Amino acid sequence: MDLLAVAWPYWHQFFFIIFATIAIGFGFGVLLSKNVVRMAFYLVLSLGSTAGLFFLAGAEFVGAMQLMIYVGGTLVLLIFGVMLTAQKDFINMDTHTQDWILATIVGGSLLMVLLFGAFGAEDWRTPQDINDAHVSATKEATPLGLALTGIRVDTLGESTDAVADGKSGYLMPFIIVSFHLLVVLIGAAYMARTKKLSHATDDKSSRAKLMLFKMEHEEEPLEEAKYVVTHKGKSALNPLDPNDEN
Amino acid sequence: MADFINNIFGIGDSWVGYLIAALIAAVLILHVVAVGALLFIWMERKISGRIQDRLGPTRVGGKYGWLQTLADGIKLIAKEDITPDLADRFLFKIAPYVGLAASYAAFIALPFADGVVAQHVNTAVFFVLAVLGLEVFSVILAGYSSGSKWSLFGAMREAAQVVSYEVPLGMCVVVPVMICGTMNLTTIGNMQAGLFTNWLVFNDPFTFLTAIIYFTCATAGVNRAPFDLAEAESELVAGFHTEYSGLRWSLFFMAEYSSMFVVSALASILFFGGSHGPIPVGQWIGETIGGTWGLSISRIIGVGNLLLKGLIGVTVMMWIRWSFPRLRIDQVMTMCLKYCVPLAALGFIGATTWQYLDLPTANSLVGNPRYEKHEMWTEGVGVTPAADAGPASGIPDPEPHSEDKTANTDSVTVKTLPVSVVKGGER
Amino acid sequence: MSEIPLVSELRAKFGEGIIDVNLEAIDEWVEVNPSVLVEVCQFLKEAEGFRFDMCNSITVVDYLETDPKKAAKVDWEPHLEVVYHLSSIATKLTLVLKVKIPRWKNGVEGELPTVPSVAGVWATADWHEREAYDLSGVNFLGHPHLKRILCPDDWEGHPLRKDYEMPLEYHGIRGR
Amino acid sequence: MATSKIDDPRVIEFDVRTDEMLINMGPQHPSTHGVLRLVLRTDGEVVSDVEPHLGYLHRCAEKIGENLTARQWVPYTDRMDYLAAMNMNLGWSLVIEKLLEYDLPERGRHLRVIISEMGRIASHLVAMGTYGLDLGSFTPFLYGFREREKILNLFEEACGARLTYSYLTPGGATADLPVGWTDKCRQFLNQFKEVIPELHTLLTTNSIFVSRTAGIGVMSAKMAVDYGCTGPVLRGSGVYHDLRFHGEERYTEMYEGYVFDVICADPETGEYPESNYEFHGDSLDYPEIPRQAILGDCWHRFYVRMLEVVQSVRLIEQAIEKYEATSGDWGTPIKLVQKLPAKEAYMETEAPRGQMGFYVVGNGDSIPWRVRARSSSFCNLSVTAPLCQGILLADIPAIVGSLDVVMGEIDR
Repeated sequence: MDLLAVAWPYWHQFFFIIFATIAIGFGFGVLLSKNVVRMAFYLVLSLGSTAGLFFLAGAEFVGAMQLMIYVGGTLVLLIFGVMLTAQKDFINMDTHTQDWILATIVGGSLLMVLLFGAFGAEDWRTPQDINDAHVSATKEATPLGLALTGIRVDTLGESTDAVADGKSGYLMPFIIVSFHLLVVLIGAAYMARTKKLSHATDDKSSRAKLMLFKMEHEEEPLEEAKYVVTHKGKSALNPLDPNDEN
Repeated sequence: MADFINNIFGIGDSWVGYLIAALIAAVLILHVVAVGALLFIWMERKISGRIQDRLGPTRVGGKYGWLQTLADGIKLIAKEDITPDLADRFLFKIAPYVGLAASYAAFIALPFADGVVAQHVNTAVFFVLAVLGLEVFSVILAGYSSGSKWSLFGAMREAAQVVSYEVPLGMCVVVPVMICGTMNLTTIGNMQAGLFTNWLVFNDPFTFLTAIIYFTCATAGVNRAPFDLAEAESELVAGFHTEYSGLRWSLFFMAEYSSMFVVSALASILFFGGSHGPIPVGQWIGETIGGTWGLSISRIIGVGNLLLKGLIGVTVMMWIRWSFPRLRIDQVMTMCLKYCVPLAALGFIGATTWQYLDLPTANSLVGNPRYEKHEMWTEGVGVTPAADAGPASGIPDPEPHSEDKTANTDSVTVKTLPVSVVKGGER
Repeated sequence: MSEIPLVSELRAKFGEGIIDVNLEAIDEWVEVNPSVLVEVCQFLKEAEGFRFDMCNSITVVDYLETDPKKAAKVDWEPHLEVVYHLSSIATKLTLVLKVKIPRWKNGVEGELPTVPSVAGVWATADWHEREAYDLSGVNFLGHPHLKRILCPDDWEGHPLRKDYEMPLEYHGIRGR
Repeated sequence: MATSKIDDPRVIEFDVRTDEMLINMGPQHPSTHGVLRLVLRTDGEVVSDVEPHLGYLHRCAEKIGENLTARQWVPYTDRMDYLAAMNMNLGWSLVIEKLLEYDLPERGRHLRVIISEMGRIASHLVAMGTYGLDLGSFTPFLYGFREREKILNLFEEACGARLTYSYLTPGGATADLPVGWTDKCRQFLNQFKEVIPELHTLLTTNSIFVSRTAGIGVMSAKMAVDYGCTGPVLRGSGVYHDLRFHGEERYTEMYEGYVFDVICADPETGEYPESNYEFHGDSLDYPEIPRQAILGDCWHRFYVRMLEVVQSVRLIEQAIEKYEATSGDWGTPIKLVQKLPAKEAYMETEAPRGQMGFYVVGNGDSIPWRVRARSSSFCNLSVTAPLCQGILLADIPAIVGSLDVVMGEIDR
């Protein structure tokens, strides 16, 4: 039951508007809200709705990717960081008026560039034929996978030599990106390792104190390992009669 | 479904049909979640009772205490929902719904039988994993917004654990996807039709190892059994949901039970043959009766199979919970990074080489080759499987772009690629 | 009576620091002068044949007869006794040390009597002395952090003193 | 202790220091046994400082002891270590008998061995159950309590009470064991011997339990003795000291002629005395010690308790035979207003949690002048501060659980 099969002409637009309003609305929410954690949560909602937009456009793989990478990965760590630091006085962030003015100028100019660019492409201006098949086309991820591993399925027609030996796809960028991520991972691990302490004298940091405590209390083993039972529970002051075998 | 409804009401191709179809799917999934939670709470009490040499609930509703969960539900509804004054009110109220929404959304792409799926998502595995990753939000928000030190501790541990367990979980899921060549759960399920030797878990020793690692990481990802750090009563009172009470508290548990079911259903689809029983009864009935009746009966048996396997998975999780003490947070982390990730990697490498060298699998030992044509008994019937136009047998026609751009699209026919280039695609 | 090795050693080492040795009591005890207590304990812990390395318990007994009738018949005048029960893991011997101190420091009511603390010798004495201070009101000099252990920190008076009056109320809770 | 200047590579410093948190664990925390409050200074997940706060259950039983006669104070000793009330009564009765130089008939002594060893088994079962609870597994608790219920039923037959018995009073016991009690006791012991291996598989050799307890809270023998720890906590660190062997004359004569061994690992070799349980023909062998367990850690303390249960079973079997051989007076209790001599006596007995000492100063009439109870958990708990330095938050219940403290006994 392909729910998105267009029967009612405005079905597509209806969902598009919902997702768009959520994304933009909570985007503004992030800007205007004072409470840091609220901001982070609004960011989650707005990025989640952009994932919805991707699904709406039929790009399920990219939609799931957005959900997993942005919302599941980055924002978890963002909220993690915010949650740890948002104690007592760091919780509200109120921006001064001149920051607002500066932000609107920069933001507005970027928005203008974006709008002109978007409306410049004549492809997007012509009203799309609602029954265009591209919406209900097979949402298949296999061609995407093949392209990533070097075989461009959609340009199979022009049989240049590149296609013949399978180099027309995006294999090269794919490898570069994965190496890039690997390097970033190792760098992060390196930075987060615990560093050596140069001195440990009266530094009140708890970890130094406890390590110090441990080192001073190196226990030396009790001298007599084996205990010889001499006087079974006798009081030391008891006059020891010689024949008392214990 | 939608056309079926439209034909009945004779209102032609109007949006009403689609709306009703969507509602039916949503309500069906809601039933799986709600009735599932209802059943699991009762099961948890009975199983823990049996393990601890006692009876479990016997008074409420008859000898076996059937209505115990109902009694719990009424108690929870009647209880007052307290919001601590230090709490961040909005986030405090939102947190349980985020959790439930996340684990509920995972059901959309979960195929209960061959065609029985709410929304046919081609990259279903990836979608389910992505959505399950969202569930950690509810715990973090709950932990932070209830304002108390203890829940903050619980939330931090929880976040660290779930984020780190997504890595091995993802790696384990890649193995069946690689073997079946597609992320579409229905296709993966259908590839394991036939005798149980065709199940992916018996495909080769490495997938067997991956199945075990998957199940461990899934238990950790869902916060159950030895990994339930977040609500480790002995250290942090009750972890992130200390301050919750009443219905809001029960929503957390509903979310936990439903994601437990999702994870074990996913395990059964990826490794244990999805909606196909050990002996292909559904398929035989489908063939003998044939026609739409045969199809629907085999689908019902398929749904039954999957629900049963999910149930078995949940029971194993409960069984583990009541017989093992809890791991410390650093042991959980070392377990993830030092044991699960390397083993998952080993499973992946092993499965790939096994696949590449085309070594014998359990199925081939038994003699019937894998991937005999599935769904052959549906074609004769003229019912196109729900928008599943992409059988893995060949490369589909490239999408025709909008008419005015490339005039010659319809002339492009299915190109059979040089076999050497597309070995994987053949499967 | 034959000279008991431990007593002779103690007498040799501390002279009149050892005030009295009572052998007739059920548990024979040695009375020590408070000024020399810590050295005696240190010596007992390291003495070759004895090695009292476990201090079982520190008790304070308040000798004060409150009602005048009985007070006349009693042969001791009011004082506090700090009793140390020691035992040794190595030689399985037990010993009782006693220290007699006045009930109040130089006779001033409310001024706690002082005894040098043996927390340095045995670590377990730390908590025992805190309890003795808390319940019987004896100030242990040199104790790492002497504060109440069983009663609330702002509690006045020391319950195990014979002349202790239960307070009328504590933070609004009626005492009597 | 003055901190000297050290630049030692092993000292690691987090430069990203989260601010330290002061957290209260207790007094109503589910994992602390009773009303113990631990104030923790934590740096993220690592605990840098622990300070126990006591006194939430303080009833000043010692002050009450100065207004009651010796037999009237027996119910107060029950309320000290309420999980092993029988052993508390035993301690108090022995001290009074020492003060009065009152000797017990043969039958009374064997009766006391049976009852105190049964109390030890019941107490160790609770210790095992609650330790499982601390580490998160619920099932051992119920297995332990199923067995403990059977012991409590036997105690109920003997003295009518299930928790605070006041059964062993100075001078003997309030009543003799009912007819047929010893056969029921034998039945219980026989089926209990099959349960012990079950309890071992549930916890002692459970891999997660071992990884949670082995090598945690290691306490050297010197530290244990210095902090006055006694009982399984002391023997867990390899110190060969059990009052039933090395105690006072009056206490060890109760165990005259019994065959049992002290559960304590030999400090060099680290092995425990093997079970050689052929005394009755069945082989109750002990599970072997895991690799990562260090002498003196939580696992060993737990292991010592579990093995002591086996020794107690052996003791009870011998005691029943000896008890049935004797007949006649089982030790009628002393008069209610028995005059106490103007002397003093101090006596320690081996209670399940450690050495429970009682000190009595008489002054001629029936009400003692001063009564003092030296509690074993009080000293065992004092070890938590040094032990819990620099460990993870989740290890605190593991360490406090392994010390098996009871607040009633600590706060008195």
